[in-house]
Amino acid sequence: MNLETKIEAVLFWKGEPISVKKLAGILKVSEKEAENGLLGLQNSLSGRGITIIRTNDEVEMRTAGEASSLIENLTKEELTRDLGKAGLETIAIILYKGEARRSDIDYVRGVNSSFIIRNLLIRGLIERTTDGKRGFLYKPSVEILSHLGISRLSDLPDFGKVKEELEKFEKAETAAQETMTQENSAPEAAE
Amino acid sequence: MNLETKIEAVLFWKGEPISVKKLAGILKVSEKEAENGLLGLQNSLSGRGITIIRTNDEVEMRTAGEASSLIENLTKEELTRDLGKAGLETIAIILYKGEARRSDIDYVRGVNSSFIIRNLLIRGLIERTTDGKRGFLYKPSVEILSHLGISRLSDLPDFGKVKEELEKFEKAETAAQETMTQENSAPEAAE
Amino acid sequence: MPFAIKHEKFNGPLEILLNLIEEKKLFINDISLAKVADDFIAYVKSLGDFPLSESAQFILIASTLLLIKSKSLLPSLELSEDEKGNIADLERRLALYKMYREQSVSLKEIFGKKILFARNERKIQPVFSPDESMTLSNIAQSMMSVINQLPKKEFLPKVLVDKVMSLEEMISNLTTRVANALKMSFKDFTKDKGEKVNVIVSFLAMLELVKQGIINVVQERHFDDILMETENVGLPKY
Repeated sequence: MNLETKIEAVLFWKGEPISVKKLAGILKVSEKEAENGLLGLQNSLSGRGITIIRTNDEVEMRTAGEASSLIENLTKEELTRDLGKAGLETIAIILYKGEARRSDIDYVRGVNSSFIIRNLLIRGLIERTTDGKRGFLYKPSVEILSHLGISRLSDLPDFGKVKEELEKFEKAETAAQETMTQENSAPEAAE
Repeated sequence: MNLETKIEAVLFWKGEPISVKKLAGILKVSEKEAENGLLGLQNSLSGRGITIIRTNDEVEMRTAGEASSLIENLTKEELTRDLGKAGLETIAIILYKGEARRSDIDYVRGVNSSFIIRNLLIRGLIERTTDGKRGFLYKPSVEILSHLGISRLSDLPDFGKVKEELEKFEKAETAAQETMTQENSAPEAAE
Repeated sequence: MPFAIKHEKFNGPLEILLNLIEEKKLFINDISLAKVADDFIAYVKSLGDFPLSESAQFILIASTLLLIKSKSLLPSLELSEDEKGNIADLERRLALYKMYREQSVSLKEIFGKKILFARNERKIQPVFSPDESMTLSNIAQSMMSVINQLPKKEFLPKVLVDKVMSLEEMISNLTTRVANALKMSFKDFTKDKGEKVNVIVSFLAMLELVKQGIINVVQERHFDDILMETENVGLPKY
């Protein structure tokens, strides 16, 4: 049984998101090998009834997008369809940045986002990890990708274009901060 | 999407045996066509990590036989891994509340708890009962109480104080909700 | 979720500013910001009561708009590097917010339309297997930490209050500077003298208005307004 097939078996059995690190551990291979196996499996599954969703660190097996209306008719689950404006904006920031702190989200939106973040966490649309002492980092979950009908972040609408613009913004911000620092280091000159 | 792929999606999603008759009904095809689709799918899956098992008139998707030792390890891993902070928090809430819905737990923890609840169920630390139409109620298992050496929930440390705090939080939430409703009922005034 | 509902209805300062600019079909720059400054401040004034922590954000942005407007009325007015930095930062934030807002509309279009479903729960046979952490004292400790992390009433962060207070000084300062610059350049207003003077006089009144808003925020800060997450208060970086 090759690695790709083993991954397929594990993901099917598991039925929930699993980190690539853990997957590698279970299969006793390196993370790099697991990544390659996943890529292979993703290829093999194209055009099939099941697919794989990947966030930056997790992976889960799901029904294919083409089957969505078929399964929707079978499921009795209540589906969330409404995110609201604040939720959509917050999700957009977390998705396109890949991960974000609350301060990043507040900065972009200009309002306190703590409650909308809490709401998205509870709904499982985002996840949080602690990152040293600086508080939480918020990340997209498998669930949000599945609700958008995409298998990976790079399938987001205008992904490349937005990423490019974000880089430009970051550069401009860094440049502005540097100007400030220079001024502060030579206060006499500024007076 | 062809019939074979549709069958694959349905069997994957279902995760338990389904009769060919029912499958045909879901896919709006004859039983004969469903049989043919199943044969096709069985062929496509040969050599893969998942397979189709037939028993009498029922059919089910499972991990391939070759993966059995791998799955055995997974099962063991699931029963032995650390439950972590999420596990402790969730069991604590269920214990102190006596019984709780998933939404209660999510709300108090501020994150989605579905995966950790499933894990606690597998580990026999909690039990699930249905409660009318509103979904599941989670309760501490008998084993966990004896493991902790308590005969009544009120033997939990600071039981009264915790109850009070939890009630205070829930009340504050309800009050906030009422205020919100009043505010929302007159949105024109705010414009 | 109650608070989400609240924030759904609540339009933040950047959003309002962006709406004003887009209504006038303008690009984001100092010229367009000077044009919408009056409308923005009028809007803030019309709002009256809203969460204090949010009104501080409004005041911060209103103050930057006042700087932009001063400069556009009196080109001779010298701005400090800090002030120029604030203006550039506001323009950047608006552009960034605009981009995300547009993207959020694209997301809305696909959200929930084509869901990729998880498989149903696998049948389980529970095996009682607690881990080592499952002790009475750990559970009690965990419960306490959950309770400590529940959203609580929280005062307006001191840093933000300080920032708003220093704005009061900035506005007073700006009032003097504008009044002086007006005297200095009075002779330049050969054409439309009366009209221009009127514009500036009403601008001075607007400065006073924002100053009053600042004072209100500072005075009322002891009233807690909304429940906030206790996560170390992520201050927007201005």
